[in-house]
Amino acid sequence: MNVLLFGPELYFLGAALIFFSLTLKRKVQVKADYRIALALAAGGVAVSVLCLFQQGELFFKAYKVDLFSQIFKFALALGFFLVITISHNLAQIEERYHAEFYLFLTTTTIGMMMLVSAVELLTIYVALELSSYSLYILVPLRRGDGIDVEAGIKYLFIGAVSSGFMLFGLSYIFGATHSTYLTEIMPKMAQLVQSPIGVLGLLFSLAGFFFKLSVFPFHFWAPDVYQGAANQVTTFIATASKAAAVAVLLRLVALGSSYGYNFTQVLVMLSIISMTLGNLVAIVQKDFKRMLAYSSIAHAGVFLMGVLTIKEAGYIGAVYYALAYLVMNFTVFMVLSEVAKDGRDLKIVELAGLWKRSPILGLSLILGIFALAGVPPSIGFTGKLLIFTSAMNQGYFWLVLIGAVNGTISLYYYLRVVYAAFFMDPGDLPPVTVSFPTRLLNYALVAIIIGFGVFPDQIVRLAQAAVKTVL
Amino acid sequence: MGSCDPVLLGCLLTVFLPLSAFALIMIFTWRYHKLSMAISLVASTIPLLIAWYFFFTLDVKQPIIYNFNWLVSDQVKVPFGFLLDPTSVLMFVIVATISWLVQIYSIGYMGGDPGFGRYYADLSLFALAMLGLVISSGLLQLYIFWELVGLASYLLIGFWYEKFSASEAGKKAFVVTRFGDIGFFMGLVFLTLYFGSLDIATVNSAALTAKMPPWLITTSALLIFCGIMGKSAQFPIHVWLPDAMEGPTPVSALLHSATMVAAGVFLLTRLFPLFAASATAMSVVLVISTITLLLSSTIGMVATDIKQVWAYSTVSQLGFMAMGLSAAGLAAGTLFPGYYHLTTHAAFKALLFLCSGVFIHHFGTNDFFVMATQGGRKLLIPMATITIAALALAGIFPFAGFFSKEAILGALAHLPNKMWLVLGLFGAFLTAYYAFRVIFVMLFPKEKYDKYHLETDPHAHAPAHSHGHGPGPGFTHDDAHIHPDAKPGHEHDESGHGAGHGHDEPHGVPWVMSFPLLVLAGFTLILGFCQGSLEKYLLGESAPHHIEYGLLVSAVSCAFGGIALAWFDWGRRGAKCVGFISYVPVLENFFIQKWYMDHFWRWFLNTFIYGIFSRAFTYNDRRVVDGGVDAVAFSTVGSGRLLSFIQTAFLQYNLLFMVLVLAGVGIYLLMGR
Amino acid sequence: MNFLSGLFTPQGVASAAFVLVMAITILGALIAVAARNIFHNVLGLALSLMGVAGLFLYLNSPFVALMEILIYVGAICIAICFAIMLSEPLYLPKPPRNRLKMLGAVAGAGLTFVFLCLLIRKTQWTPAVERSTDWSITTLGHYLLTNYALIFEVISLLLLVAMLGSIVIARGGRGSS
Amino acid sequence: MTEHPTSFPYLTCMLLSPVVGLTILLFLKEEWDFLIKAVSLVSAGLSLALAIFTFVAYDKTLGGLQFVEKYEWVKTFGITYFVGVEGLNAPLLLLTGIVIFTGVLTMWELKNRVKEYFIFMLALVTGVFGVFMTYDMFFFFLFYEIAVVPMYILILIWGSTRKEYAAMKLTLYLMAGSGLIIPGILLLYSTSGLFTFNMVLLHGVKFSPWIQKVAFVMMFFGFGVLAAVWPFHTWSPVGHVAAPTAVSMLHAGVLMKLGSFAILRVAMYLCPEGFVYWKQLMAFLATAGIVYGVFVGLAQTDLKYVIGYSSVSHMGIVCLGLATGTVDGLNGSLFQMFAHGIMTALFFSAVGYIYDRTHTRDIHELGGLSKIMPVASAFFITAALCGAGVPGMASFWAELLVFIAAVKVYPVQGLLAIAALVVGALFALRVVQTSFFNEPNPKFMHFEDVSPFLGLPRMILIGTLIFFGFFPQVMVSLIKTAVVPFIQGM
Amino acid sequence: MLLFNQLETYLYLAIVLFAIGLYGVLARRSLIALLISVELILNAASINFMAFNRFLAPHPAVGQIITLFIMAVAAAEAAIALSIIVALYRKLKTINIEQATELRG
Repeated sequence: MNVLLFGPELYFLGAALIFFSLTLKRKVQVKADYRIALALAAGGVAVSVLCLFQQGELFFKAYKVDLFSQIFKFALALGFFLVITISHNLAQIEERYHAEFYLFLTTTTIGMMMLVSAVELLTIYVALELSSYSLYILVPLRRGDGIDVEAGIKYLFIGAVSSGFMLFGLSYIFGATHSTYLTEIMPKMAQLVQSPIGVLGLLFSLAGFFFKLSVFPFHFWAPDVYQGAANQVTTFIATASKAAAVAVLLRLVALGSSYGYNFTQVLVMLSIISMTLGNLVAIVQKDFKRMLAYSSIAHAGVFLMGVLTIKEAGYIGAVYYALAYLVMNFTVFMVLSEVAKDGRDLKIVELAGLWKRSPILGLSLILGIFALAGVPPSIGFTGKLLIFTSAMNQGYFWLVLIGAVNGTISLYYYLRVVYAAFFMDPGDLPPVTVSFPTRLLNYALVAIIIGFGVFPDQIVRLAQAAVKTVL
Repeated sequence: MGSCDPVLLGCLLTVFLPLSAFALIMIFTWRYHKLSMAISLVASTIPLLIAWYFFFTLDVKQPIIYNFNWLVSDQVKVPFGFLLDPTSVLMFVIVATISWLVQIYSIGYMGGDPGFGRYYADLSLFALAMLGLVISSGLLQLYIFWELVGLASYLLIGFWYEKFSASEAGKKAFVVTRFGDIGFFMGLVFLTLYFGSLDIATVNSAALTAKMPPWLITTSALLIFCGIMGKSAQFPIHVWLPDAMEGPTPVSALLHSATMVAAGVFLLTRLFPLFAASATAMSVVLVISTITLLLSSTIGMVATDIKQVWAYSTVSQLGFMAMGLSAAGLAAGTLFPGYYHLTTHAAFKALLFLCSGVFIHHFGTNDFFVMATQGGRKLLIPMATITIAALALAGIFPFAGFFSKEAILGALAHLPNKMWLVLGLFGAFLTAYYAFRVIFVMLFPKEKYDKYHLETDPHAHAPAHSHGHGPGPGFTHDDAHIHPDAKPGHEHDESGHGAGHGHDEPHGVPWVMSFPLLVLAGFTLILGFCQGSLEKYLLGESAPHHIEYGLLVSAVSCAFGGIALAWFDWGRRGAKCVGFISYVPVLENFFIQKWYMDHFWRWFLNTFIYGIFSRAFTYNDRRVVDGGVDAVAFSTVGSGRLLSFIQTAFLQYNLLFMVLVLAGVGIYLLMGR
Repeated sequence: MNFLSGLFTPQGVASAAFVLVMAITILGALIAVAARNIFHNVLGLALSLMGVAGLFLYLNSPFVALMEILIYVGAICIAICFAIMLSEPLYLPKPPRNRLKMLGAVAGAGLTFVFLCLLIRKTQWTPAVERSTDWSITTLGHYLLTNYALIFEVISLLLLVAMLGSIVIARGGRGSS
Repeated sequence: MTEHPTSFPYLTCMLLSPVVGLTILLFLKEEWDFLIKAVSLVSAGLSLALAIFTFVAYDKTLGGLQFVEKYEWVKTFGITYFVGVEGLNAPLLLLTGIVIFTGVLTMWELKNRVKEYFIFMLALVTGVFGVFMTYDMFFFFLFYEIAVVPMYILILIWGSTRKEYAAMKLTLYLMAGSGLIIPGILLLYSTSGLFTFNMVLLHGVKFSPWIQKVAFVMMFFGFGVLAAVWPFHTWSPVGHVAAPTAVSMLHAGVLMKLGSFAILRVAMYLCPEGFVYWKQLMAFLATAGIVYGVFVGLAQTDLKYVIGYSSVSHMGIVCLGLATGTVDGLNGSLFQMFAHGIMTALFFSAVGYIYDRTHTRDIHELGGLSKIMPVASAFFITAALCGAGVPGMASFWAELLVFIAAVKVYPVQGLLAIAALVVGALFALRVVQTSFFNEPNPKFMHFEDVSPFLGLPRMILIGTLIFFGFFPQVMVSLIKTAVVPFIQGM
Repeated sequence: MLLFNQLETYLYLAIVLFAIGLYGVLARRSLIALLISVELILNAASINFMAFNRFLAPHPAVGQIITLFIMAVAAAEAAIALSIIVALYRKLKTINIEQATELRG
């Protein structure tokens, strides 16, 4: 067996082991832990890049390594790395928990990596739970007066009910197709066109991933958790975790390709409601993270729009947008965590005068925000347009129209952020000092956001090659 | 058409010299008064020479036409060209001469004005526009220069822009003439639709007009007449012309007597064949021009501002010309009478204004009663020349006006309905009366005039007031606070600017000012005897000329009757110095209020344009359109706030929502099966 | 008579026992959610899970039934009991029930119930064409270590995470007293 | 359409010049004031030079698309980088070049956050250039949005008078327009069967009438928002009032043309049947805008509001020209885009100068400015006269063409539009009279007139207006090379 | 046909259990009761798997293994949930979910 096939997972398992040993140390050494974590995370990215073009099947075909999964593993490793980069000010997590923080972040990454490669229902379920439980633990790790545990408990119970529904759905799929392997399920699902069990089983099975992606009506956790969790944790939930969810959705929704409208109409409705609800409610938010949570709900709708086409173009769009979303959302969160160095919940107005307090962060923020809003030249714009294009190709005129109108609505609250950062008087808010590495990171992110937005071809081709194995 | 064709070169120089002068002065030299003046003078002298050269040496029996492409779109083609035929060359001469004289005159009149350079730039612009208009070969080109004339007039009337009444008058002139021009333009568009080209020769060709549907001819002719009405100040949009006297007096002489207002009549002459093809159009022209004639004559009778008198006189004479032309059109006559009157009028009316200018310059007032009491008659040359001009205006032999009026009355006499003739004669009578009212007052000043004429009535005194500060039906909102500190009468004080040194140097009339007077007086004397040759020049042959003695007698008697009445009222020793009209106070007041035309327009503007449309649209814009947009925005935010209540703090409500949606979706999907 | 005689055949006994198991399951579940005393709830859960274990017996899987009892009744319920004791005192007065919420809950659960019933009604279940009859635990173990080896490892990681997480969250990790 | 490739990427250079400029600016220090402005000026000047070059070097006898550059961009989605010049966009590229160049000069006195200002301004200009030169719908839309969004920040930071409201309103309004444009564009893309964004290729596709109608109306309203088509114009006066001088110049001068150009370039070009179906509505809205703009402008007391509404009216003329669907109308319309662009730029730059000194734009509070700053006033008055349709200025010709064409096709609307000219004149002169004539306000007596350096940009604008006023054929003959095939293609 | 030999019996029973669990999740206040209800839901799914395994699946080991894993997952879930509940109790002095209402809107 080629070790590289399982490379990223093994690497992160090893990393988890190291972090575990760190948790056992009696003495708390924050700086040292951080350096180790950073090195390990960078190594993770390297390994995932190294394994990018691996192909093969493992564990009796329960585990498929292909370009699709490897791209997402790279995204996850990248997301992990990025989150670690902003973890140098983990102020809201007690210092004695830092090693645990890294550990659980690693385990959730492992879970997600397995999730994107898993092609067997039980594997998917367990991997999902692995990634979720680590996050359930990470959320209430925050120092706080109770909103962290409140968020944690809400997250957990909504997750539990969602996965209950999902498990029920999976059981029906198992019953109807007699198999837990996607490759075997796929042809049998096509035979179930006449029976409601196929569509409904599948829809219920998607619940767990809708929950992860915070699609309506599984979105209720998002605002609370985004606000309640430590900034770094929120960042991870908002970036890497979404990418993993999109990946699994792409795999699972492909099962419904033969159901046509019957199946997709539900997704269309969920997409529309997610977008609209997310955008409308985001308008009235005052807490930055909470606003971003609603923005993520709206974005879930956009992802869903690409997914529900169940066609190559849409899948390419979704993959592209997932990668794009990871970068642009991270950019915004990075700014957030840099500004809120003490890890507090940032109100939007606290961004006031950011251009003056730190021009580089201001630049990153405005680009990240505009990318989220789908304003060119940015990956956000290109990705969104690719998704819209594919949806329109499938004839979802109204969906695209509503999506486009939603883009306008979303601009309203995004612009409020820009307004705060670029116009409002900083008052007595202190300047934000940015360390040199962070500065570099900023430049890199800016370059990525613009560069791949204007020159998307490489990514699109990669995505195209990747989704071939999924459909 | 070689590039070195002297005629073409002449035409081009005519247009481009003033243009370059304007540009040069405006961009570079406007701060240097003398230099600007020199440039402008050079740029107007050369066209003058060219004009006279053409007039005497060029054989234009066959029209000389030059055409270049100015703009070639698809179906719209605007050529830039020159059409030299008798009609245009004669007008060319008139315009070039008068504008040259006025430029000379202005050296004296405007000397020392802070805007001297700009003044000459504007004059050059005007010369450009007017000359271009006169010799243009196509109607669209003509329209372009026509508009430029309007622009130049706007700039010149509002020359003393810091004076509210002047800037207001400029605006009024521009907008009112624009009002007519719109009609003109629409008419042109209609013609284009039919002809495809707006070449004057094409439009005037009888063969083509014969094939045109009559309604189209009538419509387009009438629409074009709108433009003429605007520019030639015909009723009911003549209101701008008297106000235009706010400009410097040479400008009044140039624009509002001799050239610009004549442009309208010139256009009528230019398109005479087209107009002649529609009897309806010509009848309308006749009616309008007659009304104009009577209206302005009656107002002229009661005006106390010397320029006002001549302004209304101009309006009435323009009406007279239009009458002549339309009568000729209706009775298969020629365009000669009207055009001839245009020519002579240009000379004597310019003279009148320039003379008045001397007085105004000297005494610093516009009120001829004041001038008279201050010894106006002591200025010999102006007094003599103004009398000559007034005689010509009244139509007394042997001055130019006599002959041209005769010709027009002759044309009117050819109409089947003699009413027009009678009205024309009545107009001549009134003309003589009001002209000599001024002359007698000036010549035989009384110790003291009825205060009524001097102070009590601001309307007669300062026309611009009537809408600026008069008790009009309503102020416009912007008028109301433009000049909160403006004192009535203050703006009227032209002397403060134009004749700034008038009081300081009470010397005689400088030669630059008297020279043009003498030249024009000479023309006034000569032109009458050129009737035959001019007619020959214009029409190719001199029509057999019957002298209708009955008409001659009645005309002359009307003129003398008018003069006599004026003598009785104003001139004779012991005259009451009250116009005969004041025996009918109602009528007098009506005339003093200028037939309430200004009131009407002001009311119209305030009520409809500002009051109804502008206000309604603005309200609509703020409330309905913009309000709608804002409402959409607010309702979006509002719905966001409403929707945010779904996210309750209670976990179980959220879960319930989720479960209900899921079950609902499930049941919905099952229903279909 | 028929009924009685039917009852005493082996199938009859089995059926009766099955009904009993079902009843226990549902009754236990009801107690688990409806009783106001939290300990009763736990006991109800245990009862219900016993019932489920019984069902698993009927479903040919004594091994899983055993596991059910071991893990659920033996581990989870005990853990819950500990948690109860660690948290809210039982003697505190209970606030009145929120009727609206109950109503909503009934509606939600009811609708889901109706919908799932409809779904089952409308579905034709078809057995696999070839069905193995190998129910031995050996095979099960074999599967666990071959086909499901990955998950077997992952679940251990999951449990590790859960343990560590519980310790960190509930107790306070390193350095706490 | 014949395409003539180029040996040297002129257009890309034109496009990249501001991009390079802004990238350099990013690394300059905020304190290096002069350097920042100089870099901006150079990059703008380079663009202008290239724009002039393409304008002059365009071979009218050859016709078609020239200076074409075409690269596969994203093959999977049929996106091509496809730029070229033809008669339709050459004037607008020139316009953009002139306005940005003069815009940079106009803002030479800027003190506040200079670096950022020029960065955003150059970003905006990149978008504008891009829209005008690209023939790929993806890039078209991309550049379109790039051109729109920086406005928000430009207004927000350097604006005045209710700027937060205005900036938000403008951006959201325009983005709402985009919300209609995207589905419209994508509808054409997906129903073409070609799966390409290349407009020239899509032009060859015969879309079903239903698709054309839907796509056209969506794009018309979507782009129409930017072109301030009545009744979607309310953002424009508010936005213009709030925006800083050079931004108003760019926005009213160039950005609004983006909308009308896009209606022509995308909507009419790709959906001729849709155009035929909706053109009555277009003509109606255009006329409504013309009439409405002047009447509302008549009641305004803020100089910029006045200009804003005059823009509404003038853009109505543009739209009316488009609605005629005739060669004359389109010629006039494109010419009007150019002329109005220059004219409004002049307007705003004149007002900007005055406002920078007096800090008021209330026409009653001003007054007699001609006495105080004759040159600055002359700039405004020239623009006002141009707006009133005085001959000798470029816009006269444009309006002439549009009106003649309009009366042919829509007699009633055409005549109404012509009639509105009277009010237009009244409206322009009213402002001129109130704020520039009469007695000067003593408060402002001490202000200096425009210095020759600051006068330069305004003189360039006036020069352009007058040059094309005297030689309209230079422009029309170029436009015509594209319009004639365009109309035939419909 | 015998009751216990019918697939539907088990399926309906699972649904009943699921609905009861759902009711518990939606109606109870105590977080521990919520956890208990979630366990019921998971068990309902287990019953489904086992039933399908018994009546339909090609290989009888699969369903059993799934059920085993569900148990493990449930145990892990219970552990985490309980620990968070305890932490919640520490911070809020209650395990009544209706009193954890800081986050809203």
